[in-house]
Amino acid sequence: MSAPLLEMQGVVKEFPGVRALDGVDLDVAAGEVHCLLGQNGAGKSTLIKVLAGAHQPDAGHITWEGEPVTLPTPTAAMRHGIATIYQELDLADGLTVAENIYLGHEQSRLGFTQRSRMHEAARQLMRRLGHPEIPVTREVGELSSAGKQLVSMARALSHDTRLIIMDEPSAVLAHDEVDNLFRIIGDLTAAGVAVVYISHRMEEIRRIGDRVTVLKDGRTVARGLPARTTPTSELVSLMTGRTVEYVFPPRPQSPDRKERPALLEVEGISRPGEFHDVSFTVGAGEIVGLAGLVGSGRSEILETVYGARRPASGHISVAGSVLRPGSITAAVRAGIGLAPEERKSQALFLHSSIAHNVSMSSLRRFARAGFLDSRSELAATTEAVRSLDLRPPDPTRPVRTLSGGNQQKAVVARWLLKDCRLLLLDEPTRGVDVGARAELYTLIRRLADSGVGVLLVSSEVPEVLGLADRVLVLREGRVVREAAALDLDESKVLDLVMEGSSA
Amino acid sequence: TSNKSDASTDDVKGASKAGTDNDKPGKQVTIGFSAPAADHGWMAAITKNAMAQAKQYSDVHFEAVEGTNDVNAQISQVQTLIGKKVDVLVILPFDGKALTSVAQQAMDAGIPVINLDRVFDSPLAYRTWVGGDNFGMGLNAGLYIGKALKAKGVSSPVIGEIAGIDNLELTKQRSAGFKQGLAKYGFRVGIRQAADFTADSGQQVMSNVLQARSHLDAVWNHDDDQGIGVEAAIKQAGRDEFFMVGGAGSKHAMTEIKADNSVLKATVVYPSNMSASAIKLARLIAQHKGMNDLVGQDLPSSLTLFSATVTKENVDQYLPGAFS
Amino acid sequence: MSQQTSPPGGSGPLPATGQGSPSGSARQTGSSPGKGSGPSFLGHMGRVRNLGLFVVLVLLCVIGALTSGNFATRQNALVILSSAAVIGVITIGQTFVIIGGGIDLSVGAIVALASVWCTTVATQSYGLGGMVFCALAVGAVVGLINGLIISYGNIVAFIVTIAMMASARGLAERISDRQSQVVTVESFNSIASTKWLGIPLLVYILAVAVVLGWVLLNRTTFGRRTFAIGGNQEAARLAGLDVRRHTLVLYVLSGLCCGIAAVMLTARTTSGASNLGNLYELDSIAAVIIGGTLLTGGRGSLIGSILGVLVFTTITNIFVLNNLTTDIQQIAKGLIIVAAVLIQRRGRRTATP
Amino acid sequence: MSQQTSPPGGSGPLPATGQGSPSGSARQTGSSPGKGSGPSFLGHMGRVRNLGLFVVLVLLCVIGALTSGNFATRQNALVILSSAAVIGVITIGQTFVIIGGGIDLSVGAIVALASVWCTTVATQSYGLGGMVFCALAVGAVVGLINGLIISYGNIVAFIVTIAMMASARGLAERISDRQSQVVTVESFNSIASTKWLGIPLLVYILAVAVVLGWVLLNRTTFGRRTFAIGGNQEAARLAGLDVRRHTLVLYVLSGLCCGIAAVMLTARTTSGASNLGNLYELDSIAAVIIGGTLLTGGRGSLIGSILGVLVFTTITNIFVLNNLTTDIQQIAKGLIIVAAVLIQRRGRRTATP
Ligand SMILES: Nc1ncnc2c1ncn2[C@@H]1O[C@H](COP(=O)(O)OP(=O)(O)OP(=O)(O)O)[C@@H](O)[C@H]1O
Ligand SMILES: Nc1ncnc2c1ncn2[C@@H]1O[C@H](COP(=O)(O)OP(=O)(O)OP(=O)(O)O)[C@@H](O)[C@H]1O
Ligand SMILES: [Mg+2]
Ligand SMILES: [Mg+2]
Repeated sequence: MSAPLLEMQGVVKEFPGVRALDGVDLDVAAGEVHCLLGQNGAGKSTLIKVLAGAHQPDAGHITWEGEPVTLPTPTAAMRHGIATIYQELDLADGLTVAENIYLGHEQSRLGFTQRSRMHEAARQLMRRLGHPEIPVTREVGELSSAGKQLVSMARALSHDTRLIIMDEPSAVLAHDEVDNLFRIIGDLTAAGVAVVYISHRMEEIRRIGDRVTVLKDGRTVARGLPARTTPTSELVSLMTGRTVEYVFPPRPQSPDRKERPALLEVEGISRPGEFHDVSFTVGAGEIVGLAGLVGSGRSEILETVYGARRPASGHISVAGSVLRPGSITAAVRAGIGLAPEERKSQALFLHSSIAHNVSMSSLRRFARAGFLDSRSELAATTEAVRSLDLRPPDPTRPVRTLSGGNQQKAVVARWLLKDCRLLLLDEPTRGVDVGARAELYTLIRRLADSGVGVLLVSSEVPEVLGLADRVLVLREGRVVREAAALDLDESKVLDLVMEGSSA
Repeated sequence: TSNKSDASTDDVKGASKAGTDNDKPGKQVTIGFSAPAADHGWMAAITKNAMAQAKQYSDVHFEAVEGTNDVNAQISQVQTLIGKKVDVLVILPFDGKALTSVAQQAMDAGIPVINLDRVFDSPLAYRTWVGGDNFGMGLNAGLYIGKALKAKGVSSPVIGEIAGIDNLELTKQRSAGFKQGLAKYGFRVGIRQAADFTADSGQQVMSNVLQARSHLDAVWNHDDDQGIGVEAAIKQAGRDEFFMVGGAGSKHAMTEIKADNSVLKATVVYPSNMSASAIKLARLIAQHKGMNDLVGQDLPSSLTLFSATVTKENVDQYLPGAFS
Repeated sequence: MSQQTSPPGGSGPLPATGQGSPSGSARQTGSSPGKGSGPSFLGHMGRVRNLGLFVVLVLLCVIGALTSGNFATRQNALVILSSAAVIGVITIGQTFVIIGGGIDLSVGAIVALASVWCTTVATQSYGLGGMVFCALAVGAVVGLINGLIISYGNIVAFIVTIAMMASARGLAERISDRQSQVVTVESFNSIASTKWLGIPLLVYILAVAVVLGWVLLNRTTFGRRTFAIGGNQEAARLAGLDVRRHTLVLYVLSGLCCGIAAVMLTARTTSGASNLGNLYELDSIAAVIIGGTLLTGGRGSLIGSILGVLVFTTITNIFVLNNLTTDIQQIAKGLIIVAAVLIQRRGRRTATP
Repeated sequence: MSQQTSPPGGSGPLPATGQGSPSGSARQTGSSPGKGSGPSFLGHMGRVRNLGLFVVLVLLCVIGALTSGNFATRQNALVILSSAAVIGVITIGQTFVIIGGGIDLSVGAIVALASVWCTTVATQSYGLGGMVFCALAVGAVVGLINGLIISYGNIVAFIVTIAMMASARGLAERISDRQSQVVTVESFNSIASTKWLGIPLLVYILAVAVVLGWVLLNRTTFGRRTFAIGGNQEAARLAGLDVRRHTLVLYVLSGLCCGIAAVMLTARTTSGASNLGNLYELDSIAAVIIGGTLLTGGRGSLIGSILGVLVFTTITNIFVLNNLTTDIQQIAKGLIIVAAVLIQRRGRRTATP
């Protein structure tokens, strides 16, 4: 590797109250996949935003192809050939796929958009990304988060780039989509483009990474480690400053589980176009996992159980009594809680503090005659925030200043705080770092042990298999297999999930 | 002049009773009527009096359009009436100059226009003008206040003026008249603030004015509707060292003048029954009749109604014609 | 994976709920304008998004024709259109501003100021050209000031334009000394009286403005960027757009529309006055919102706004033709507005397959 | 990392830029309410968020005292406060509605309707109690209708309340026959003239309303939910809140505030009329926005709104004391508003270390 394409030295970025970057060094060579590792809130997203020209650093130097540069605006970064896929999907919902891809560098003549040219080019990009079926004239607001991620990716590819930054692109992708992503990354690096890749999934880093830089508390603690050979334990202890065992908590071996009455009974529910004739049960103290591809209808099933969607047929009962369909109030009264999939749009009150976000579903607990006891509220939320290792652990901070993973923790904390009988978790670990993930698994298991039923959706098959007692495999909205987690393994699940769809 | 007899023979609504043979049923006519939004007592009385007068005639079909304070909308409405081919139009324009061209269109289309109150800019735009005298109203208020203060022997009085909506031309004319009336006695306005013809704004403005001048000798309030609020503010502040003159001539104001237990001592009338007269004239014009109280075949081309000063002495004469 | 069930129109679980409309279910408000990328001009009118409003307008016309013999005349249609012309042009600018995430409460005051300024004795001495130029320049400059304070001074649009509403009207009063200023330049007044092929010039002006506005909004990078900025300002910034400059231009555009409207209104009234354009801000915003544009920006339709203007103008026209009293008109107006939105939404739903 | 500089009141850089304020950079407007879960009542006033507005108010008072000898009197202060009382009470309701993500354009019309209804001859025959009850009931019922259409009919608040604005005023005109209805019940009128300890009853009413409103907003689950619903309606729904019912209650609350304001205004003007409360919708919304509440909801401050009302009332008072002409008043008002926001923001920034 000769002179690096990019070199950053001593980069400092301070936000009011937080020093997000405190002297970061990074060097990236052309044609490599350079992974950034770090706990939630370590400063990864901030670093790449500096690199993308979205934030201005308070100190430090950036060298691009041997020349010192400043990146005062996103446009400046793009001019140098730096393209970015941001962690928070930053797209304009009202525009079409093609318009989003070319926003800011539209194909135009004299200010008039050349729509057919743009559509053709966008179509080619979507084809290159392996998704020719997504219509480029569709409004982005109608796409799923996976679809939006693809559009972000297409946008990055639409620039003539030397360096592409990807901030947790795989978080919203399912297994097969990740393979697709890696294929594209391979194509890019083969063409000499450098990729900065951020992910909390170790196995991904092993698969595609060339070198790894580890951030901790806004500082570079290790740079340029070989990605394939550095032991996981070393990476993890660099990140967290301790050793974390990336293992799942043991399942209690209670044979009487079968005899316990089912807490949740779902019988033959359908919603045309989403899922068909789905039946299952969740027992008290049981964790049931839902595995399937993106779009297989898992989120929809969860939302239907929660009453956010009304099933076209079938019924749902909790502890023997049938729930009024399509009524969240009824579901909540029956003791169901849902941690939704999209944190920013479905879960967070960005203007409010962490504490207010966390306590939102259990306000009654902290209120007497409608008046809030903010002291007990603060105490309880502080406790919840600690238990998930949310950083910074100050519950009075506005939630919008948190890093992506920490925001996710706040969402999950809300439901841990509430006394539910049945907890529906949709991708609870999305974007959560390795250390915190282990904590979260332990907490979920502890909840189950205390008698709470858990219905878990995750796109990471090992997670479903490791944490759940029983697993339902979904394909195109139908349950294709139901089995104890111990009777399945990853490849079996993947076969089931893909069967008939990837022929 | 005719308005004098009007004032004495009018019934409560201000509509003139049938009396002469002109009032005998004649050719069926449609009278179109357009006025600003009736968002205020005087303006409401205008519309109501017109309607009441029209009801007196079996041969009149009365078409009133939505009152509006948007000249663009009023133009469209007049155009709509022209399109409906009414026989005669009575228009009280929100702004006389702005409505001139559409009135002229009507005249050109052969529809005679009676211009009520706010005057059009061109004589080509109307057949007859009937209206009050804004300048005269201010003048009379000024003269009354000047005279009263002179009589009291006040040398350099503090005189307040609570005007109406300040971007209306009539407000400007009233203020000009007031200034001139006071000037005759060598006085001038000490504080002038504008309200917007509502009791609400009158109260608001007056309570602040009372703070601005810890002593006042006289106040002229342009409008009796906003005057309700002005008086409320005076009472709430517990001030009574001055006297007040109202404007327009509402029934409420006249009752107070008669009772003589508040600061309100007089009001200068701006007759709201002018619309009844206008309807009467409109009908005659449409039926090609003359006015039998006058000598000659044709109706006059303009009729300026007098702004009388109503005091305790003559209030009984005006009370029946006042608007409420 | 690529053959996955991806039902058309299956929208994500996330609603772009309109401000203040608590949609219980996830897919009610802010529904998508259906398929198809940029809409085509005519196709657009009858299609999904505006179909409902179109139905409302047709219903109103039926009511008008049934209740009054004078409604369904060519003459009356032209009255409705000319009356809609002034507020229509203003609404075009307002639509751009609102789609771009802002709001302009100063439109009525700008109309008044431009009208007063272009009818001063001094300006009138320059004749037609001078007056028109003056009105447009005043509109654009006031819009520029709005835009500068909003985008570079970084103050919320609501406050800036409400402040401008007061200041511009005050200035208009000061310049005109509160008198209506009669236009003596006949060529200027003829802007309102000229007809071509029996159709008033004002209607042509509206038509041209609508077509230009539509092309600008839907066929140029400027227009598409307006949607982006209103929909997700941060995303627009990260995409390299100059959000500030763009916002600035939006307010200039709105000011310019007000300048044009001032010319039309002044010619129509043959005079300039400081009380012109009263409450036009509410009228234009109401038309934009009823036309389906989100008050929070990012989504909207110019044709919808114009249909909104026509709905309001037609309602008033029907009232006049039927000789209703003012109070009844007001009460009915409120009811009709709510009914219109309900019908409109029905139309939108059924139009979505 | 935990020993990091984490000054109290450290606000986030992310601005929830108000609607339409295109912040090019990410860290300009709208800082956070600082530390402490719920703000304390008095502490709140002088702190971070409202400090700027407080400074503006003080500056205005200094200007008032310098330009007019009559300004700095106890008497005048009470006049300012009584003037602020009516619009202040309305603004409390408006603040709740806007924080909850809505808007209420019908407040002025509700005041008019309630005032007219409670001063009909029939109602007056029931005396003080009957009149007050009638005003409050009318306000609450109109608010209920607004709320029902908005939350269950699912129509955007802007349209529903603008429709209500027309209908309610039309109804008020119909009931009153457009005449001012003088109040003959002396005990009712004395609501405006009564003083305790030299302070008008109206001022006490405002004070009580502010304290109750503040507690409701900042110390109860209801208030907390209001912020949540305004901040992210979908998230609130998924968090298990009954968004519709809550929204409904917000509009009832606003209507009720209008009813109270109607009682105060009617007593103050000793009459009910259909033109009362003209443009109160714009005044109250402007006060709310200048007080730092986001027009898009989710964040705001009741104390800020009240300071906003006081700023506007004080400006008017100073104008009158100095006997400025209307046009100058208007021009100056616009400039002062913009200046106030700039000062306010400075205050906010410096308060953030
Ligand atoms: N706009 C902001 N205002 C204040 N603090 C911020 C802001 N953005 C980030 N921070 C803080 O900076 C730190 C670094 O955040 P960053 O988003 O870079 O973390 P990250 O490494 O990307 O974490 P994750 O893996 O969770 O995405 C965090 O402590 C976060 O709270
Ligand atoms: N790759 C894709 N591109 C575009 N649209 C997709 C894609 N995958 C799914 N969709 C659409 O999005 C809708 C919802 O997808 P969603 O992600 O919510 O499904 P899911 O099974 O709940 O996935 P997950 O559990 O990962 O959230 C599907 O009905 C489908 O129409
Ligand atoms: Mg991050
Ligand atoms: Mg999903």
